[in-house]
Amino acid sequence: MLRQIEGSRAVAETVALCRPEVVCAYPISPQTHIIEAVGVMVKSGELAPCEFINVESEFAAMSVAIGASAAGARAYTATSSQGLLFMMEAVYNAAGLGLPIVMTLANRAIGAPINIWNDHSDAMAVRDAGWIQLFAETNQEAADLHVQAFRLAEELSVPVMVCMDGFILTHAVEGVDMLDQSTVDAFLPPYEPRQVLDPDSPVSIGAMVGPEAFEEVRYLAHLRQLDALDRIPVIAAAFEEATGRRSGGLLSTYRTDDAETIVVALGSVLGTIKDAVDIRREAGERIGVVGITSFRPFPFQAVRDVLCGARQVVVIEKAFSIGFGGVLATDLSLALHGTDCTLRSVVAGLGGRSITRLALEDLFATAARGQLEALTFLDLDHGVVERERERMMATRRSGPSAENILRDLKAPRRVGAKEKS
Amino acid sequence: MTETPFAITLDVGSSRANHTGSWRVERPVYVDRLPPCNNACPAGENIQGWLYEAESGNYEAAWRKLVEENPLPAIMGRICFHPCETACNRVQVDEAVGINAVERFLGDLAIENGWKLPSAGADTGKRILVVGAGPAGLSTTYHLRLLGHQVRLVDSAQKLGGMMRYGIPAYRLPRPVLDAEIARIIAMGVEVQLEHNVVNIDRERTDGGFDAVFLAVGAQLGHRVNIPAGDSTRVLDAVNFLHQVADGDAPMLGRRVVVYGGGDTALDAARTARRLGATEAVIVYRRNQEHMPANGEEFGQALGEGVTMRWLSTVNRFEGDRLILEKMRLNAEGFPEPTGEFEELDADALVLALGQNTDLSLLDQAGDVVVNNGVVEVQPSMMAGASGIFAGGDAVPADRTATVAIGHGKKAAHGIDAFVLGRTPPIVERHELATFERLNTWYYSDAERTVRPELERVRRQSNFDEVVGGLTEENALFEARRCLSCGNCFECDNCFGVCPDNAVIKLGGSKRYEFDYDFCKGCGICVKECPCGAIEMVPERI
Amino acid sequence: MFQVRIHGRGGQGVVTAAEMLSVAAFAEGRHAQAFPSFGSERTGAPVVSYCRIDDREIRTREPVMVPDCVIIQDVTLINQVDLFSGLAPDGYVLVNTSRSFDELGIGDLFNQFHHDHLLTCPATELALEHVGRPLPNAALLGGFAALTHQVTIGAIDTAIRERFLGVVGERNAAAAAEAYKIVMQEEETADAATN
Amino acid sequence: MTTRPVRFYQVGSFAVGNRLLEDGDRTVQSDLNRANSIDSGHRACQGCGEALGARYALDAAMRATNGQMVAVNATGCLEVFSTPYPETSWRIAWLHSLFGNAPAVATGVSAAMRVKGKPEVRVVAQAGDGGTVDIGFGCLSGMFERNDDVLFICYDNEGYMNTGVQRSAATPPAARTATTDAVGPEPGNAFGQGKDLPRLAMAHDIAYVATATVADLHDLEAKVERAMQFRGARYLHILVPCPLGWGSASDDTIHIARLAKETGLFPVFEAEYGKVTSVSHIRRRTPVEEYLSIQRRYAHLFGKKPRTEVIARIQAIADRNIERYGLITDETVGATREVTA
Repeated sequence: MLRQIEGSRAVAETVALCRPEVVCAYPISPQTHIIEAVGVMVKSGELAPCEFINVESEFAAMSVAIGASAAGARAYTATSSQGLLFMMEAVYNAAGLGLPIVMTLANRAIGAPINIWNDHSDAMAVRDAGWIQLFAETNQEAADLHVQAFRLAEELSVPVMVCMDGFILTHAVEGVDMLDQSTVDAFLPPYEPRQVLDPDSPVSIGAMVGPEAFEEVRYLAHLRQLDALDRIPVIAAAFEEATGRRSGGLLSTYRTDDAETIVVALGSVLGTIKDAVDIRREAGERIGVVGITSFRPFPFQAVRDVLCGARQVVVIEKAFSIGFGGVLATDLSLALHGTDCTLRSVVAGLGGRSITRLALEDLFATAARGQLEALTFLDLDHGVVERERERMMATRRSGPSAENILRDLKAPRRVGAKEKS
Repeated sequence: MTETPFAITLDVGSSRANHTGSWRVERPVYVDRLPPCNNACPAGENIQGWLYEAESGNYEAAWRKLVEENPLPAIMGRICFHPCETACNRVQVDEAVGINAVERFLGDLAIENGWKLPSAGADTGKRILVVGAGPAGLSTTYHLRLLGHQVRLVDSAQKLGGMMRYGIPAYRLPRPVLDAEIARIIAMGVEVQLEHNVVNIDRERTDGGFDAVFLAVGAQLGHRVNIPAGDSTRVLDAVNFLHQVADGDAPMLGRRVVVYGGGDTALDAARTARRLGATEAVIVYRRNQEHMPANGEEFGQALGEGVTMRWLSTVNRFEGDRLILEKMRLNAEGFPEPTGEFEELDADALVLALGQNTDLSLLDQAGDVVVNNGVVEVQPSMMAGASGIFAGGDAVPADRTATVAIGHGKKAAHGIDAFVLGRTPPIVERHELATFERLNTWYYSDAERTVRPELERVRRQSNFDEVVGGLTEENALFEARRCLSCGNCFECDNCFGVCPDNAVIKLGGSKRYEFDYDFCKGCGICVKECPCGAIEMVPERI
Repeated sequence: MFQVRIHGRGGQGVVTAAEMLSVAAFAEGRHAQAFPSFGSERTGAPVVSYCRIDDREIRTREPVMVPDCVIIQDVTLINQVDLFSGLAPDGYVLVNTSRSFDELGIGDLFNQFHHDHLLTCPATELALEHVGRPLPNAALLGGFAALTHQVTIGAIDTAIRERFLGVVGERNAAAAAEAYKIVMQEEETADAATN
Repeated sequence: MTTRPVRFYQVGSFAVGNRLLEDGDRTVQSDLNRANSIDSGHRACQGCGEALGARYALDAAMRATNGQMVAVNATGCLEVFSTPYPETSWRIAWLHSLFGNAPAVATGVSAAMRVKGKPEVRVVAQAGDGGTVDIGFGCLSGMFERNDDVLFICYDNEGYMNTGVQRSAATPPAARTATTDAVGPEPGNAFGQGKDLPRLAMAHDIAYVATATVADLHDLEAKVERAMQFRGARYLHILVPCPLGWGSASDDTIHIARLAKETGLFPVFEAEYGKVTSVSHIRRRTPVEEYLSIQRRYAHLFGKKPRTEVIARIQAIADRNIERYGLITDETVGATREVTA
């Protein structure tokens, strides 16, 4: 049923349809609305049987999920940003133990400086943890991906993280076609664990593995992720068959058929990019878009297949590896190795900075002219940066940059007034 | 669940493939050590062994284990001065185990239930003459019968029992008990000859065709000192006095009786005098209480019955109905020295209890028997000479107690057995002593306080009835369970429990334990935590 | 695409207003997207919410920078926030007040915008009257329907009753209905003045 | 004088077993068919108190739950020596996740059992002192506060032994560790305020908190059994001497644990809903020197010039415990009453 609904609410209700048995929650913006809504459903009895556990930290949240999953329960949690980093050790552990936990990551920047707004630094920080990471473009996809995530996770015994942009999606109210219980039940069989804590059939889970077998264990985890590259399209197809809706998959394409320039991005910014692309198309530019849905496992072949015909690939991403550059761009450069395709990396929208259609249009025009640099920071205020660098050179105790910049941003008025007088 | 994730998930118990026993440089081994009670028992009882049975409430089994060594438990449970209790390791924890009381309990229970001694052994055709039917003679008789030898038991008295009958008053040893335990031995098939004085042992032996002789004639003669007295009838000999009382022919003593001496016989005489109507019974002893050889327990009972003491005094002479005493003092070595000071004591009679002597005139013709200081010299096998004459009890150099005599009897029986069968006496190997230091006494429960006063109450009796009561079954069980089982595993499961490596195998059903050396790392906790010191560490052989 | 920006203070239901507006548009079969200004503003702080309404799928995720309508829930914001930033000259302004623009000291606005697109609505008074609490958001949506004709008052009524159940919904809907009437009258008056 | 039934079994109250007792009255450890939750072949040091304590506690829990039990283990010695691939010593359903999260993982298992309709399956979480009082404390406190149905057992060996004997918040004053070496003017661990986990647990008002040592098996097992009678969060703190970290003889493990209790340095008690309900009285009062002097971690106190003032401060800690918990009674051998005055 199509409903005008907040993204968080849509995800919460969809997660509830997946019949999670243990949900652990520790609040962090912008994930809060999701776990609040699930909590209400459990408390009211609408979602039963389910244990909703208010834990004391994200570390505990993931740990409770680990215990529950190992004991054979379908486990779910959600987090963001610092929360994900605080549970980092357990995030790796869940993957290492092969526990099919599903977690929503309401993407948010990582401090310091503390920043509650959206970017993808959090997801990128755990890309090597062994989780499958799926990115949602819209709230519709965010909701749908959760159903697919449980199935994928449980088929492969690998945890899955559904990434949705914090605030931009989680707090946006828009139309979402909500699934019904029978459809989800038909699509998602009950959880059949590969290993379980059972007093009547005891095993030891979580052994210490030394050099003699650790590499094999890790390689097996890698193979499972490669299996996921096969399973993700199959599951998306099954989902389409069950719901009539195309959601998920490894990646999505938009107007790429004859594109000379293809823009690649993750998550909700794809919508704004598509609007900008439409305008550039109207101006005669052959430009298209690829959205990466499955960031881990990374669909090298699928990406290569879709991009290899383009002359130029512009990667727009809301995170970067400090001292190196774009993270997604790095993966793509490997995927494009050996092709004639030029890769341009654009870092944008950090810490919630708006990525506007106008800025994108301008960016694409620059790209079309072949003037885009290898690494660009969209809408970067170079003046502010330069002035702060000068201050840092001038005095060792120049103070914290974040505060300096905020002061600097207000400064022009004062400067102007001074100049007037 | 058929396939679990590789390496991360493991099947239970797989660590047993890892034999940690290879870590060990020392290994624990189970041992049995000699408990101090057993070590101290003159009768050679396996006290810890029969207490072990009694602890479980297996009283008949306990009694049977007891009579393997000593056929007179009901008697000894009354009159033994229990050196076992002095040696008992529990003394260092709280109080000694009441071994003697439990022994009596078992003895009485046996009489009550009519338990019989084991049958005599298969007849060897050997004939043994036992002279004297006191504890040594009865003990020898019993053991000889067990070994299958024929025994003739002769005694000069009217009844069997020797000093147990004629020296120990009935209030300490009721005659039915004495009779019952003697009868049980005689019932094994013994030829008894009473009121028979053996004058010449060689002739007696030859005439009777005996293969060996055991002399257990005791020390029946009271040691006399010369006390100047106007009326010699006022001076009696304690041995005779007690014998007369035992025969029901008590002499008239008067109201004020003085007993001279500091031994058990002195106590017996004084206490008997009280029972015969003496209003005053005073014991005169030349030293002090500290040096008094008499049994402390009975001394206490005597005081309780109104017997009074005159320490550091010797009897100088009788003057009419006054006794003149000389006061003594102890020198640095603890020996009394005369002071030259005198005092008087009113007395109607003086009973001398100054020790006993043995009448060995029957040995005059036995040339190879050596008599020294009035007693017979014997070898470890109790043989007094090469001719097959054995001796024991008060007639040989040793403590003159019934328990010692019983021990002599057993030893002599085995000596005789070896002699008549032409064998070398077996050498009994003794285990290392289970000393207190080897115990871990933490584990033993503290004795509960309610029980002891109850014992005291039972012990409070008076007059000619038996003074000391027996234990109830509950109390006997309690006392038995106070045993520390020194040096001998009593299956407390400590080793089985405290092993961090599960390397002790419990065999169950009183079979004790074994070490699983595949896994024992040799930490030694089992040794340290064994309550009774029945495990020791030994270096691994290289 | 019609874009709305709502200004108010934390606790005044600014976000709910945008959400209800999107629901009203959705109820009429249109695409709508509502979202708050993202931040951690506390009660009383200036807050903004947005709503986009279109006949086709709305893909953009950028904030509303060129609104077609600005709803001002709290006039005390006038001198604190750039309330009319990006508003086109033919844009609509709906102000929650019982006073005139002149009284509020923003008479200049008439010169910048179509004056018949600038209306006031005593939404707080209406809310107090109908609901008993000074929450003007529902009433303002009634005024918005009258001012912009982007949604019908019926759809607003539906959205309000979906958000607030039972009596509360009824009373808010009544406030919206009255606001609708008042603004419609204002509009007629304004039209008359223009013509 | 009243007679009461003789209940005196030679070693009934202290030793592991007693052939004279009914099977049901013996300790779990005396049972031929005990669970042996942690089996032979593990790689713990000779005389390991933790291996022993774990078997004691878990076997008792196995009996109390009729075998329907799952154990969650924090990272640490116990985990490392019990489950090096490809061998596990555990005979029970067992899960190891991380160092600091055992309480939370146990919460998850417990929730799963409830939601799966298997409330009879009980959950025990276990950790060393580091995993309990330091890195695991956040999760532990959360588990307590939510009153999750978990028995959490801390095997306290007073330091990070797995990593080579470093200080934890449970390391006692003056003890030498690799990070509180016996050098400088104040050798060994500083005299801090202490982090008394049993009392912190009690402050959560959870149903059951108890302390125990490997020296008193009967007491330990009774506490596990008692703990299993409650639903909700429970905490059991077991002192497990570490021959390696404490520098004690491998055969002294139980002896030292006993001295810890008898000196008063380790009070043994139990509490329900935040109130102490019973204490194990000192049976033979012992000065702290006897406990300290047989451990090399305190060797610096007993050099050529004994550090009597430091020993006195440690004695003061023992005396404070004795007073706080009333550890001395009239039956205590060597008792002096002034401490309770």
